[in-house]
Amino acid sequence: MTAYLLKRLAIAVATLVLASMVVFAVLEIIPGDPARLMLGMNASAEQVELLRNQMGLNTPLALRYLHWASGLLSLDFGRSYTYSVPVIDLVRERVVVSLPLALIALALSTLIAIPVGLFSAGRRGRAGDTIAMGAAQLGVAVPNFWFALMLIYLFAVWLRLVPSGGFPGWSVGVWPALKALVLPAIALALPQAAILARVTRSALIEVLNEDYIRTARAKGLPYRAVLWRHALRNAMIPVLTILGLQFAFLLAGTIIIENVFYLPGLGRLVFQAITQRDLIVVESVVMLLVAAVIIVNLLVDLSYAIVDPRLRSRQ
Amino acid sequence: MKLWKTILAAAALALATGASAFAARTDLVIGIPLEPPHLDPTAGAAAAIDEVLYANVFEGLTRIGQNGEVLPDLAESWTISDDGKVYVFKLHTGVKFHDGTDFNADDVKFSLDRARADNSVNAQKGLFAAIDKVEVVDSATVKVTLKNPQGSFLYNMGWGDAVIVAPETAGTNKEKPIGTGPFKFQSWAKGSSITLVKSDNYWGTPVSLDKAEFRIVPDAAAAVPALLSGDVQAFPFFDPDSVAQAQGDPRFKVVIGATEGETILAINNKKPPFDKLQVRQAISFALDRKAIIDGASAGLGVPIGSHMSPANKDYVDLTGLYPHNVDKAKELLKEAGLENGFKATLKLPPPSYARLGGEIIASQLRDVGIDLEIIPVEWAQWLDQVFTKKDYDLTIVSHTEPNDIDIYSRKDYYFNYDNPAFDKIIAELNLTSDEAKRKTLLGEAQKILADDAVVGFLYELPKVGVWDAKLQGLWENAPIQANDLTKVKWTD
Amino acid sequence: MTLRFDLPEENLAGILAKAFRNRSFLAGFVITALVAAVALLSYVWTPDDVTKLVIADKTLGPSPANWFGTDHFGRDILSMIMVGARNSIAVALVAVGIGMGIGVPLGAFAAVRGGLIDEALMRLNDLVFAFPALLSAIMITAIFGPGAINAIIAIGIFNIPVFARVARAGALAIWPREFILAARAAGKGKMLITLEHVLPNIVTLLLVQGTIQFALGILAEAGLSYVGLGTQPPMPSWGRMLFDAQTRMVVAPWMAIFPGMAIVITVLGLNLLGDGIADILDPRSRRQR
Amino acid sequence: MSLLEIGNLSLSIGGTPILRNIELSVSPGEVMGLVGESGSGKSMTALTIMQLLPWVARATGRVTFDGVDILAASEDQMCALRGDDIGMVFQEPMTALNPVKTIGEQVAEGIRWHTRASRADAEERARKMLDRVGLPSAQFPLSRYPHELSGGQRQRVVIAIACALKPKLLIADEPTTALDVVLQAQILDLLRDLVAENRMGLLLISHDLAVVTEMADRITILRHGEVMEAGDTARTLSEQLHPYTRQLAQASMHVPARAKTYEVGQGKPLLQVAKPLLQVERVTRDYPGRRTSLFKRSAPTRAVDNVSFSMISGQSVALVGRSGCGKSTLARLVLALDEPTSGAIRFRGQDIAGKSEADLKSARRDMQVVFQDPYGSFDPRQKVERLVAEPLHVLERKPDSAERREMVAKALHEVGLSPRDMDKYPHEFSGGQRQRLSIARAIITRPKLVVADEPVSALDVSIRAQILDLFAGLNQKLGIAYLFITHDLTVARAITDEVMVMHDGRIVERGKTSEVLDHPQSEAARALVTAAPDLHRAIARRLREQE
Repeated sequence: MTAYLLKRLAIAVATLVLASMVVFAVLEIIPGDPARLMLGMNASAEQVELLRNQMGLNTPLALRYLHWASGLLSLDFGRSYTYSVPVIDLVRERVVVSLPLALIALALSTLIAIPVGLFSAGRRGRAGDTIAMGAAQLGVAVPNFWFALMLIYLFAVWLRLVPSGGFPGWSVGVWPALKALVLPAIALALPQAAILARVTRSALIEVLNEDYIRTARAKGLPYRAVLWRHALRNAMIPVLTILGLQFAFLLAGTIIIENVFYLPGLGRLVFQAITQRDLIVVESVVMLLVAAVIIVNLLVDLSYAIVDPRLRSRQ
Repeated sequence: MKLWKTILAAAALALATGASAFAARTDLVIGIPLEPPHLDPTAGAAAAIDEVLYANVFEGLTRIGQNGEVLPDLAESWTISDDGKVYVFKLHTGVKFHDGTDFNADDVKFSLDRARADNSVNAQKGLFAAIDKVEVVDSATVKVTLKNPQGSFLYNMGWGDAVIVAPETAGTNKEKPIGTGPFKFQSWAKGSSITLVKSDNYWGTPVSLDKAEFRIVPDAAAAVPALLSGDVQAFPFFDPDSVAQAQGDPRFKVVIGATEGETILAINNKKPPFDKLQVRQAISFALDRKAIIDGASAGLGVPIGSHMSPANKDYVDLTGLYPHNVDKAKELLKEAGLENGFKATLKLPPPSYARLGGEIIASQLRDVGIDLEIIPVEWAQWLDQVFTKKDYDLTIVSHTEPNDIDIYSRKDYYFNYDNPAFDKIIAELNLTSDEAKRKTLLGEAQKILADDAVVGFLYELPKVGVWDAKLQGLWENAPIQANDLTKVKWTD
Repeated sequence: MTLRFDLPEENLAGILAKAFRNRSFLAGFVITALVAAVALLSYVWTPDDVTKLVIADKTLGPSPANWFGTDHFGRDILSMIMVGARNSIAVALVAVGIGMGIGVPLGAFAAVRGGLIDEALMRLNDLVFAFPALLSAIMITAIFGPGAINAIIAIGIFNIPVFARVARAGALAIWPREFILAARAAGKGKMLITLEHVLPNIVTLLLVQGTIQFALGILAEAGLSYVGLGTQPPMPSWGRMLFDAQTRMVVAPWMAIFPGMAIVITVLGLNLLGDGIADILDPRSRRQR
Repeated sequence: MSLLEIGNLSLSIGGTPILRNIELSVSPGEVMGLVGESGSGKSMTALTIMQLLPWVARATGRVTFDGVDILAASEDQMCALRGDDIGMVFQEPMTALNPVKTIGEQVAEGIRWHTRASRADAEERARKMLDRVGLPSAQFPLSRYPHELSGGQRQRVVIAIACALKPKLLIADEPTTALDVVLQAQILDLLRDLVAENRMGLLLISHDLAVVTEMADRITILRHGEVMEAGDTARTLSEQLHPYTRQLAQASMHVPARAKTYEVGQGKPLLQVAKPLLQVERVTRDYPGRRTSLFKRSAPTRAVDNVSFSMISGQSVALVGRSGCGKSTLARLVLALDEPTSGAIRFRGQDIAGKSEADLKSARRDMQVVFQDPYGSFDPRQKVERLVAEPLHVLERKPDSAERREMVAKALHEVGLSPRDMDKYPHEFSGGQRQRLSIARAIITRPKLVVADEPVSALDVSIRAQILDLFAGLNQKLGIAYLFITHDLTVARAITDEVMVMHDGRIVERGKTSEVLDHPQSEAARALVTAAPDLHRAIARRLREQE
């Protein structure tokens, strides 16, 4: 168990280090000079050069990487070129939108998907299954931004139940803030729920064909009890894998969804920072998202070990 | 059980807030496209700062009205010495900053001295360049001595960069602005909105609104549903392309005003084949301005024939010089030896006038045999590639600075245009103060640019405001980038 | 997610006969073929010229002349969708090609070599997987400039580890089989065995993954074009059409509805096709019949 | 009064008839053997009794258990019966247990479900039951997970689950097929004891006539979903009235005729034979241990330990041993599919250990292989012609396509298949035919040695007899030497000249087949011989008991 976890941890750390190098390297070759951008159309070459020096853009690449990477470790991400505030402050402001959004979406998709998957697996090949899986097929096929657009016009413009976009901040109260996240969370969650429901169903069907399910049935357990006590836990591994992948997908999905709903989240921050060539912000946020993905995958690996004793006892 | 109670209570609250909309409203949500980097108008050039704070939170000695006129503000009145060098401002008394401290002549001296100091971070230090010294006569009187007379001094003092701040709070205005205006700053949800509330101790006419929220709505795609759903009640700067969504809807008022934005198809004059006059003229003939305005600006916007706003008193109508004429354009290309057409690139910055206009122009130029590859660029790349490195063939951009015809005489400007005759006129213009003479010179300058077809002159960018039909008092024109809410109220 | 599969015990004719009894496959095949046919048709005929802008005809509703209405430049939306289909298909197809072309040899190689090389390749895979694909695609296209080519590369890069994983898992399932031992006993080298026995046996598996990635590619291209980083005008693209539509939902909802439906139907068709293939190959579903 | 009465039972699944007019009964304390070859419907009969058939199955007729009409019983009634009054043991112990639950939970679960006992009480009973099936608490606490147990131990857990509530009827569906003979004997003993202790009825399902004969009081022989013959075990098998019964019994005891045998003189050590075909000298194969931390590995596992032997041309040698004794590893080493950690392997005097494929070409030409699984040993994507021709790859001169077809046709003919089969795919053949294909592939290069790894253990008895005849015939005709790897002593007896007994990686005994099997010297060999079911012996014993 410890060996397994240590190995996963080592891999995670190595991936993180490699990822930071890739991010840094890719972003340093971006065309477009951040100093020129900050100073605007009328600045002279000398002024630009001066700012480049101030921003440390003229020091060697390797040094800058080391400086940046060591900063990351102490949560010092540097200062944003465009906002001229510490990046960590920006991140702190934005993460309170993105993280709840991703979590709500994840919870929503899980809450929809698992029961649907259970329902369908139990009625394999019958009408209920066909309808549920048909709906799931449709859900997988719908682009989330288009779906978001439809949601906005239906629920915000026409029915006026929820705001069409924007985020009032948690300070105005939990309810208005949640209200602002309802549509984005649905737009993010439904396509994911469709995928998850399909995976849950096929994982369950696979497990239900296993010999030990027959053993459990031969014990006299009714079908329901077998499903809940024996099948579900064994089916968790593929489901957990997909959940882990979906977290990455949700984080990325928020980029477009946050733009559609103009939510001030990390996705929007990074999108704007890319267009404004605010390298420090892009590097930091991308690293943060990558780190989140890696950590979630580590957690998934860990949960495998919790679900599956075979991994636990592996020496 | 408890949970249900909470949910019910929350739902009831939501209904209550919804219901209150039927009473006379005193709150307003205004959409602005960009978030200000900070909230100190004396320390940044970003228009978004003034859009939120000017006249609402901060006030200057003078202010600029919605038609561009200079009005008294914190200065109740003023006298100007005969030589035009000494201005004595009589200040309002009983004025308090939002933090409760009194406003007096010392604050004026502090603000002006701070703005013109060597280490000043003021984005428009030029406004204060003429000031020689600022003296406090008494607590309600300030004397400003200029180095030399300056006709625009009172106008300059009306800029957002010249607002009066208190010495105690000047350092923290970026995060928590403290001014003398009718609204005081309440909160800033970063990336989302800035909220102002009515200031109780305002010295002047009290405003009708209790609360004003400036919500950052970054693009038209978000602005349209925000407007239609009633989330945001006013967009003083609405994307013209989307205006059809609100036009004809009785709930909304659409106000078309003028800007100083000449929208042009900029041409790299040194890059072959654009160095040939015939080619540039052919492009001008190929352009169908009406289609461009209809397609990219919802039919709003006045065609132009040179680099001057039709609203300008010195404007000369040259739009007849290059009517839409495909045959003529083809003929000119043939003359230039390009009867088989050629390929070029068209770099487009993000605004919809450029992106939509670019598609239309590409289609129109294709009709005369010029095959354009459209390359969308972000502003950063545009500044880098087009503006700085002049690595482009064609681009579309709106030059929004007023009276900026002189850019064509700048050496090394991105048009790569070099005409000594034109430079001479501009040089002469700079030395001329006689109105009539200036008008003649400006007319000549416009004529030369049109004749040379330096760029493809398209149209004057409209200022489109859309707001709730029950809302009154918002500015219809935009002499400066500001959202003056002092006269805004809801009617029923 | 690795697909569980078994080797089909039939030849091609048997598989085909089975395929056309499978509802998923049949529906998917018909839809996909239809989309492909429409895309091909657009090369020789469209109801209207999509390169010609007639501003005067802008945002006309659906009518006998323009079945799906016109867009903000007066172009026929049906024609735009037809031409857009070939763009979507081309982008997704090439991106899948990149993913397969690089990923499958890598995965097969990792399975053959095992040990450190396998470990290194799989860790490299992990690295790519750690980057949210869409975010990275946005970064790549934003850095190197928007456009179909960069979109293809950005989508393609993230297909590589997917195919590498599937190919490796498939190959690892094939290698312990006795017929591989038999081939080795017959003196065949690992390269030859990979080519003769391993790849032909995971082809169907790759095909299933291919349809999935194809569908995802179409969605990704639409997403990138929607944020303005994918296919550039004047080439029509479904995502781009949705981008143009979103500010005109009130006056021209058809601009959003029809391209959106086109995406949904195409992706649905591909997914059904993939499901159908997987069904046919799944020994359990066969046992049921 | 019978415990279980099946009358006129017919079953169809999705319209395909599976069972026809089955008649069967089991009385308390009685062992009923249900015998048949694959596809005869044995397992379906068991699942019908348990009502665990897929929902598309339709059963008609009469199944009465302890007065309950099973076919008409509701799912709730069945749940009450299953695990409480009827227990069931399955064939595959490796997959029959839920991998994520402890053995304690899995045994106690049924107890708690049926008796509503408290967790502690149920665990107490589970503990006792596990003790009873031979898993004492010291070594096998309730908190063990299935993957921590061996196959035999897991089968004991499955039996504990099935017998935890002392059911009236136990159904055991091929309970020992996946185990080696020694474990098989232990599990059969356990079942026999449990039946006797609790006066349970046992329905024992098996393809192995010898196993059933040793265990069952009465026997029912099934073929293609129909009962061929039923009756007292000893009488049925000794009289062999029904032709199918006779066929089965004879196939089970079949010994192919072999005129020539290749024996080394009595007492002459095998190693010292002149001009041996194959020489294995002091060969050891270690597998690296599992990594325990980043830097440490556990001690390596020694699969083959200092093994030496040799074979001469035309000789047929059996390598027997329990599962996991290292015999398959040794086979792979001989085939140069794996490299020894130390030691030397010489084939026709040429060293083949650790050589490159190119250097091995000539050796490969003379050395071929036949695998156990007739289904897994062919690439389903290729036609017979290519598959059978695959070893031609190592020929010095590659035959052209006409020559190739000629050679394949000849090989097919030699194994009793038609040259027309060349253009078929492997799935178009039955299991026995595929094993013929396998042999055709092995002999196409006219090898001197064929290594056969359990070549008949996946086949039904009648097919097995035919394949053994084929092997024997080819040995006589072509003079091919065989290294037969098997756990089945009847196979060894039937076809080999000499036997090597392998245990824990070592060869512990070798000698003439009949001598080793009749008078085993080593403990390992003795265990194998005593545990191996033998139809002759079993019938004899039954008859004795009845007298």
